[in-house]
Amino acid sequence: MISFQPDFCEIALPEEGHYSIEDYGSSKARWCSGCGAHTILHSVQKLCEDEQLPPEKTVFVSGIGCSSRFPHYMKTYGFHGLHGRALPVASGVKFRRPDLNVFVITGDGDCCSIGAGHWVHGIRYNMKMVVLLFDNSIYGLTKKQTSPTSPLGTHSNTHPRGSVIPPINPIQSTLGFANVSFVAQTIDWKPAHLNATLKKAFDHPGLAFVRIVQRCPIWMRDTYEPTVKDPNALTLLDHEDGIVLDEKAKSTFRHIEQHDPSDLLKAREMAELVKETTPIGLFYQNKNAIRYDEYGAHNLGISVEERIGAINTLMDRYAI
Amino acid sequence: MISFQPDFCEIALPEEGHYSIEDYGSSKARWCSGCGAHTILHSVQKLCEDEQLPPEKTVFVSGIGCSSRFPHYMKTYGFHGLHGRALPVASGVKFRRPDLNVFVITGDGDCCSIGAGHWVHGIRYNMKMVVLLFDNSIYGLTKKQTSPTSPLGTHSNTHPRGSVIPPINPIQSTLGFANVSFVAQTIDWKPAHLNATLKKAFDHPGLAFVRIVQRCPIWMRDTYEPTVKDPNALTLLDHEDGIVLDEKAKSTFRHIEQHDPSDLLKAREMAELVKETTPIGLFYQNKNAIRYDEYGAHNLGISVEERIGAINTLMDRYAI
Amino acid sequence: MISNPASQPSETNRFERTKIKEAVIEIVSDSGEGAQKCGQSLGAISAKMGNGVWTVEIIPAEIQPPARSKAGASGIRVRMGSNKITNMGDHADLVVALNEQVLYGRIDQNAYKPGTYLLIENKWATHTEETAIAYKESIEHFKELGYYIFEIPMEKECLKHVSDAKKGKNMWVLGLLCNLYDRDLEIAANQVKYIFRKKDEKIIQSNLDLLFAGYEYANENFPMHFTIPSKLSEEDYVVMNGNEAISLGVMAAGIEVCSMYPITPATSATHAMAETIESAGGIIHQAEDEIAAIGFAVGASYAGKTAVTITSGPGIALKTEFIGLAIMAEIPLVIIDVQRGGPSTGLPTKVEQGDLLAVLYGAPGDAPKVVLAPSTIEECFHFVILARKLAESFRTPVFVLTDANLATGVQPFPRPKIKAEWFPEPLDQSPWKEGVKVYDWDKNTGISKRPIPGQKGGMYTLTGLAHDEDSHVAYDPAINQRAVESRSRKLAALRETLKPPTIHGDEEGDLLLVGWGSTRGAIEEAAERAREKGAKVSSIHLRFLSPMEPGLKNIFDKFKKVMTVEINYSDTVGNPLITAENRRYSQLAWYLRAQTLTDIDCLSNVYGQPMSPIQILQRLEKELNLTLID
Amino acid sequence: MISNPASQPSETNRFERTKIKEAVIEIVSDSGEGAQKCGQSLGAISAKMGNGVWTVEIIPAEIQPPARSKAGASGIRVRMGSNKITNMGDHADLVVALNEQVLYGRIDQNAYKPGTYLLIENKWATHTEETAIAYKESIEHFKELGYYIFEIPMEKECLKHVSDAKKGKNMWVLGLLCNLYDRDLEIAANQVKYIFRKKDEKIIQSNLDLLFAGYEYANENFPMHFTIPSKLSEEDYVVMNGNEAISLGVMAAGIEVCSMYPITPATSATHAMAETIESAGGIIHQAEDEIAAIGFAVGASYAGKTAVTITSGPGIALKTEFIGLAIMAEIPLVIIDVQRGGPSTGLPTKVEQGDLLAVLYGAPGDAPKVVLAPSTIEECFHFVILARKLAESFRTPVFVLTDANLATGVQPFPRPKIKAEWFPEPLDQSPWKEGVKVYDWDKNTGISKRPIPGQKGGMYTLTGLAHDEDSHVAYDPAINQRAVESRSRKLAALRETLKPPTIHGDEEGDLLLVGWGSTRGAIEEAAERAREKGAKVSSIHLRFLSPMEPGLKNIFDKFKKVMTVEINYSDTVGNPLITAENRRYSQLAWYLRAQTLTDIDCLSNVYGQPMSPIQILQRLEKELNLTLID
Ligand SMILES: Cc1ncc(C[n+]2csc(CCOP(=O)(O)OP(=O)(O)O)c2C)c(N)n1
Ligand SMILES: Cc1ncc(C[n+]2csc(CCOP(=O)(O)OP(=O)(O)O)c2C)c(N)n1
Ligand code: SF4
Ligand code: SF4
Ligand SMILES: [Mg+2]
Ligand SMILES: [Mg+2]
Repeated sequence: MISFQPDFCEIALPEEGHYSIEDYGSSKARWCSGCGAHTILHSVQKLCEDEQLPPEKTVFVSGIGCSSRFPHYMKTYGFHGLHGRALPVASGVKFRRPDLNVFVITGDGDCCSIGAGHWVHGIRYNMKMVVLLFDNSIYGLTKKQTSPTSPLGTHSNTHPRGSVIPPINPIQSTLGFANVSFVAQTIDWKPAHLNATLKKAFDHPGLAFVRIVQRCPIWMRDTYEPTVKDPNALTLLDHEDGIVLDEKAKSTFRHIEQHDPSDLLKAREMAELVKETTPIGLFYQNKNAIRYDEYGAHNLGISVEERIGAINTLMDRYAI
Repeated sequence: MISFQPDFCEIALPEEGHYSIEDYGSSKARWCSGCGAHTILHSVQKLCEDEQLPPEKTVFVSGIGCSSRFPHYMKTYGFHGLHGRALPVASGVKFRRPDLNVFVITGDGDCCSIGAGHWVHGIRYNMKMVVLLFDNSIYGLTKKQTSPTSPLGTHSNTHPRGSVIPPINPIQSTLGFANVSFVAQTIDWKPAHLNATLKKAFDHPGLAFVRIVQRCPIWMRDTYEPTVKDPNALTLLDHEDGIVLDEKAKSTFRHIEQHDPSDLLKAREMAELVKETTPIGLFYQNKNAIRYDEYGAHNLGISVEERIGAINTLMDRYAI
Repeated sequence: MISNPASQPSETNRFERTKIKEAVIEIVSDSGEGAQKCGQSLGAISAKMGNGVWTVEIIPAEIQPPARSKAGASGIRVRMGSNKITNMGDHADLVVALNEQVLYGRIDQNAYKPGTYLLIENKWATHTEETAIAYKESIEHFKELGYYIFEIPMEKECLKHVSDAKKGKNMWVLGLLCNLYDRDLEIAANQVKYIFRKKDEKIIQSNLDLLFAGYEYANENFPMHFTIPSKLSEEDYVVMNGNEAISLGVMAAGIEVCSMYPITPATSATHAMAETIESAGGIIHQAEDEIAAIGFAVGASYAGKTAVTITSGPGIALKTEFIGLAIMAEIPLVIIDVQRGGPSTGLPTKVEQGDLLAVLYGAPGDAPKVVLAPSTIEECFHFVILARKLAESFRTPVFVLTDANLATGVQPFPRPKIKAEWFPEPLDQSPWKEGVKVYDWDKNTGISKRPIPGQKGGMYTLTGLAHDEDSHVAYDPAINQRAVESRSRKLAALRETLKPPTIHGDEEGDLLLVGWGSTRGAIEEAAERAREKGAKVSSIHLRFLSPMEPGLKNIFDKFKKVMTVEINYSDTVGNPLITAENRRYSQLAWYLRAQTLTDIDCLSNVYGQPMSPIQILQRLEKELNLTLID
Repeated sequence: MISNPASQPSETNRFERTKIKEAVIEIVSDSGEGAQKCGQSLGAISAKMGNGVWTVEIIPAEIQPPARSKAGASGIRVRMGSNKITNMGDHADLVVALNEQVLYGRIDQNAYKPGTYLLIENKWATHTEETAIAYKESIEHFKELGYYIFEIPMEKECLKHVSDAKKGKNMWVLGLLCNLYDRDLEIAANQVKYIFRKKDEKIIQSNLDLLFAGYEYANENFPMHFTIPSKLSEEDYVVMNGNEAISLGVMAAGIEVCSMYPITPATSATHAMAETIESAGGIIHQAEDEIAAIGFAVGASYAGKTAVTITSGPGIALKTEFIGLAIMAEIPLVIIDVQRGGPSTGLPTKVEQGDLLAVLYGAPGDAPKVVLAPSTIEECFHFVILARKLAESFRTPVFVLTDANLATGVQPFPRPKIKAEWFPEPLDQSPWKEGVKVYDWDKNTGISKRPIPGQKGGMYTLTGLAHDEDSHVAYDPAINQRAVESRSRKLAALRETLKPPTIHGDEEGDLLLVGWGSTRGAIEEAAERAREKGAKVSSIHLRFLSPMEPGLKNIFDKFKKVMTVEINYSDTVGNPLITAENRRYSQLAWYLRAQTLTDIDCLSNVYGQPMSPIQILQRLEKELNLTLID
């Protein structure tokens, strides 16, 4: 764990022994069976265990959608807020609480449609947090409407004749936002890659944006099945500074491309790959981007006397 | 003018003679003297004259801000709406009215802050319209608050000690949005370039996004003055498919870079130039991007009988 | 072609049937078992036979809730009778349950009474040990609660005809119910054929087999058989839910742009039109969010194209700013709010009438608008057409407030004959009359006509700033006063055209019930039942909430007490700290108190359930000190 | 060091001064001419002398409106008197105008009366021909209107002391006014030194020169000289406007996060604290929009950090959805709404009290919240502190409603002594008490305590869905009823702690005026003046709007008539179509009618101007059939 503000950072190790993965599980997850969210949940819980995150120091913030039910299934603090508004809430949580581990769970509608403005700015604030975009390319909870990441021609309840506008490429868009510092893509059905990506994201000193291609067997089986079944459908982005897999995990990929995640221009080129294949891995990382949460924490801990003093000094200006 | 929907496109030439530039001017523009908006207004009026746009077939839609007062100074139809919401309104105007010439006037706060979500999606809809971002890097109307394009360290009324988050590069961001089809940058103080850019934008069969670096002498003199005064501060992007200037106009530039606007990856590289210089010209154009306004107009003109027929067919399903 | 199968029941009437006036039937199951399809078909069959029908869906909160759980109750209630049926009724008379656990969800909601027949799938009795124990315990428990239990080998019976019982059980149940309630088997068979019209013949055949098998089973195995006399009407009827009615209304109103963002329970209205609207001359725009949805509609309307935006509570909240603009700039617009439980995300699939005050007062500043509330499925259709006309005539946004109860309730009504005159005038592109102001507010009505882009000489800039008749920014304070006055005057002008509401029951009495929206059927039925028992109760139902229908004060004055019945929150006097002085009232009650200075009480709750006649009768008993419930 | 210059006036009291109780003075000009600085200084000097003072800015709608135009009127009004001054008063007694055209803007707003002295810069008489003609015409016109005109060579006089008159004219005018109204010249000189403390000595010197020159000029050239007796208080005083008071209040409340998006007239509150708040332990977050601003504040509050969001009408509209969430999930939060003219973008710089109903009812569903309305500048300060306490104690959002009149009005008040106890408790990170529910709603008060991230054992997931005591999603309908009830009960509990409002004037009489917010000074002054003339008028002023202060009905019953005075819209009975039955009332009137069933009338308008005592007196004359205005 990175101790970025030594004075106020209290990301403490558990005082009383070791947390097991069960310590992070709350009630049974109520997603459909076969839903990719289940595997992500497990992977996140594993991350918590691996990192021994104190549950009381960990906050999952979400919007609204199937995916956004996530916090209810974690035994940590959680904030299941408003559709599209996870990022502002999470930013508010983190701003003056550097000691908290903040995760954001959002859906493709939540993040890229109604939440798009906050997406642009949340990335720019670059607060230390992990943002997981559960991208199932559909509105799950509201029962199959076109999402901004639905492939062109998707048949949905709002577009029974097929959707008519090209989808957003969330990776490409994020790479164009100001102050972007970490962009990765993974899939819900390759736990090794998912786990490694989460770990890398968690270690990033800033906002780590991870798009997870997520299966929704209820509404989108036809869309994701080819990717799941065709071993040619994935391209692994490989680099020592990227998501590092062991050889065994790596050997399950037919296409591997070297990509240096410090190269932003190249990352944008890689993001275009999406048209033929699903590239997974770390597109971009910059550990030195300005962090707004550091600014938010810079004046924590001022004494009451000092605070009163400052107010009185201002008050003096109005004195008569 | 492009006639993209022959059946419904009625962008007509004036029936009664020639429109002069005065025909487009309404009441005296109430911007501060020296405000860059004045020159843009003039350039837009000139475009209207050059294209002989019928005032009654032309609609200027804006949000709120100094810049968004623009429609009041045009003698066309205008919609001075809500802060940040010009794009949805303009899209609604255009959707079923292919015969109207639609222009959007927006500010850096209007477009890139409160309107950011609509910006992402407005670009994606790619309806035929010209979007002019008047970027003065400040909140003008509300008296000098930091805008998302204010350079880092800008002293404003909300950040008297200097702004703390890196600014958005509107060109770069737009180039990352889905279905982007035209992105250009110009400045308010070189009329030749401004005029040529507007013309190119107007001719584009889709959404033409133009960022105009705009002087605000009241709040931001220090920020733009170096760019205005230093002949090295601008880089002209030059290409036969780009903004074409005559030799005289071109000779006023010290730095000229060749850039093919059909190359999106290269365009993104060019957009990074902004860190050292202000690149002006056409970054990207794709005349073949899918247009949502064509979809919006595809079923215009169905007869009342056909419409009733369709409803009755659906009603039959509920018949007992 | 498909022929009726060999297994077709031979004798269908070998026993005496009990004649009943109506029945309330539920089919409940885990989701995905087709209970809703079964109930919808039963409703359609009954409607075709000329019975009054009301069906309402039972929806779990999740897409795939755990199987065999209280939270998973999914299904449908069908109420059918000899007369017109206007609401879901009180307790169910008979319930078919595909597992016993889901019944708890309904019992919690007070859906059953001692004496209700429960027909329960008995395969669970021989399932895993755990399940079997749970099953047996539940059966015992149900018996204690006074229900009559029939344990039925549904799966077993179905497997005689199909290899996978899960798929067809609902049709078997349909057959069973058709027999128990004397439904016309030919109509039923046609209904099954219609449902599976897009499937291949084998599937149709096996479902017919199941239908007939269920019918036959009921012949053999039940002690009770009913009949509900019906009279086939001459008129054509359609049967649909409120969202489908809205959807047809939108198209019949000639609306060109339906701009929306998905939200339960409003979205299904869009689904219902999605296939057809493009042939009906319109398009659905699914916007990036609710703000953009209304902004897009406002833009389309500004450009002369009629537009609607459809949403529910959270969406209304987000649209607040644009609603203010539409009122300020006098933009015609239909805004449909299918209300759900609030506040905030609340109870997304459940009913509440909780948005009335938000719709009336949500926008800062003075923002008068028209608010309509249909009270039946049929009105859901017609009010959209009315709303479009009012919006254009009065140059203003018009709200249509429905709710989750109307959205999912299904009822037959006379088939509307679509008229060309319901459509808006063609786009006016004639030159603007010289000298006429953009806001040429009529002194008496506040009404003015707007120029539409394309009209020569009409050029103006619409603005949300205070403005004068020319749409120029107002610097003179008096102009703002005049403009605000003019916009307010439009409500008074519209009100002039309204009639006082009809009084159901006597024009004077002990108690007047006042309702709005989806509660109408329950209120009128409760009042009627109470009157039959001698209570001096009448009711009125408001369909215009803004402006208010006239004459209310006069009506109220003739009753000893006036009480609204609403599905929303009010404090209960007598609860800790709550007094008559500090009580927070139900929304319509509050509004009517201010308007009429009458001491109006309210009956309300936020259980998220449709109001049932019996809930109202219970309160009437207290208020009137009479016994009204048998 | 700077010494008082040679040109210091020799004899300052060589004439008899007329003793007056108060004076209303305006300085008007094109914007950028320093009129506001001049008036602010006059106000500060007077406050230091112990006079009552109220100043209010005159702001044009644009940043750079055309020079010498009606729309360009920029400046300030200063009302000062021997007693406490609580409002801007009626008509100006004396006006200094740097050009004659801007006076038309004020005349339109009815700011002057026959007999008002107009001191007008006369350089325009000899300017371009066009200007000279306009000037002369105006002077003639003003004379016809009954004003007393002094044409004064301000520029010429200034040029005797400085080379660029534009920069210093305001200080010359200040000197002139100091003489005319007998202001202490030493205090004035110190004030000038204070204003220019960051400039170099030469500039300070030349401004002092101008001050004294203006003073001297008045000595020589005026027939009238006044004095306004004052009494210096022992107490320390501060003088500021309402937004500055809010800004100090935010810091004194110990609020750590001020999350905002710029909007007039709220933003200047943020400007006022921007330099200091970081030293006071807080930070301003300028969010990307109003939704994000409140979302950020909600997040901070969830994490245990006290937060405020400041905005105006359009911002409130956008925040509606989050307000609902904050209420639903019981998140402490202070929301400050500096109201401006509505609806929509409306009149951004002008005053209106138009958001009351929107704040009370804006969020769909039942959304009870606390609403406070400070009525003085001093209360702007203290109510933020109160609001923060209430928000945390009652676990709820608390609104503070001020308006553009309070925001820009300046008044002296006793200097608050900042107390450590105004700050919130330090972040509670102790383990959560086992067994205590997340929403452990107290049966009687509805209040519960929330766990804060970091508290071991307190882990829960906050949700905007209907939820039970554990913050688990509610599937049982009864839970929702109980939860909504508990949230509502908190208002009743808070109300128990409130006292009935103080009655100004007798406890019974012919007419009771009821106000809220910034109109207090004008209402109380008007009522007092009316009482002096024998009218049986009293007034109350509500500062809690939700819950309502108790005892209102009892108070109302003792008056023949009750009438609210508000700056917002109401229909006027007698206007076309408007009747007592269909009238749309002012916002507080409407609310009180529902609450008390009293027939409450209202005096209101939407001119965008502060309410003046005389506007109220005019109405009182009509209501009471008395002559109340001299
Ligand atoms: C303001 C608002 N608008 C709309 C909704 C309805 N709604 C709930 S979830 C959702 C979209 C879900 O899609 P996505 O974000 O992709 O999440 P998923 O369910 O697919 O995980 C919508 C539109 C809402 N709850 N609130
Ligand atoms: C909903 C809403 N929020 C805030 C405002 C206040 N406001 C008006 S203009 C503006 C920003 C102006 O900045 P920009 O968009 O850059 O335009 P400029 O004035 O610089 O041309 C703001 C915040 C508003 N009118 N409406
Ligand atoms: S609908 Fe799709 S995304 Fe939602 S829970 Fe089911 S499978 Fe998962
Ligand atoms: S404030 Fe700036 S942007 Fe606004 S009108 Fe003046 S110069 Fe132009
Ligand atoms: Mg999704
Ligand atoms: Mg700007």
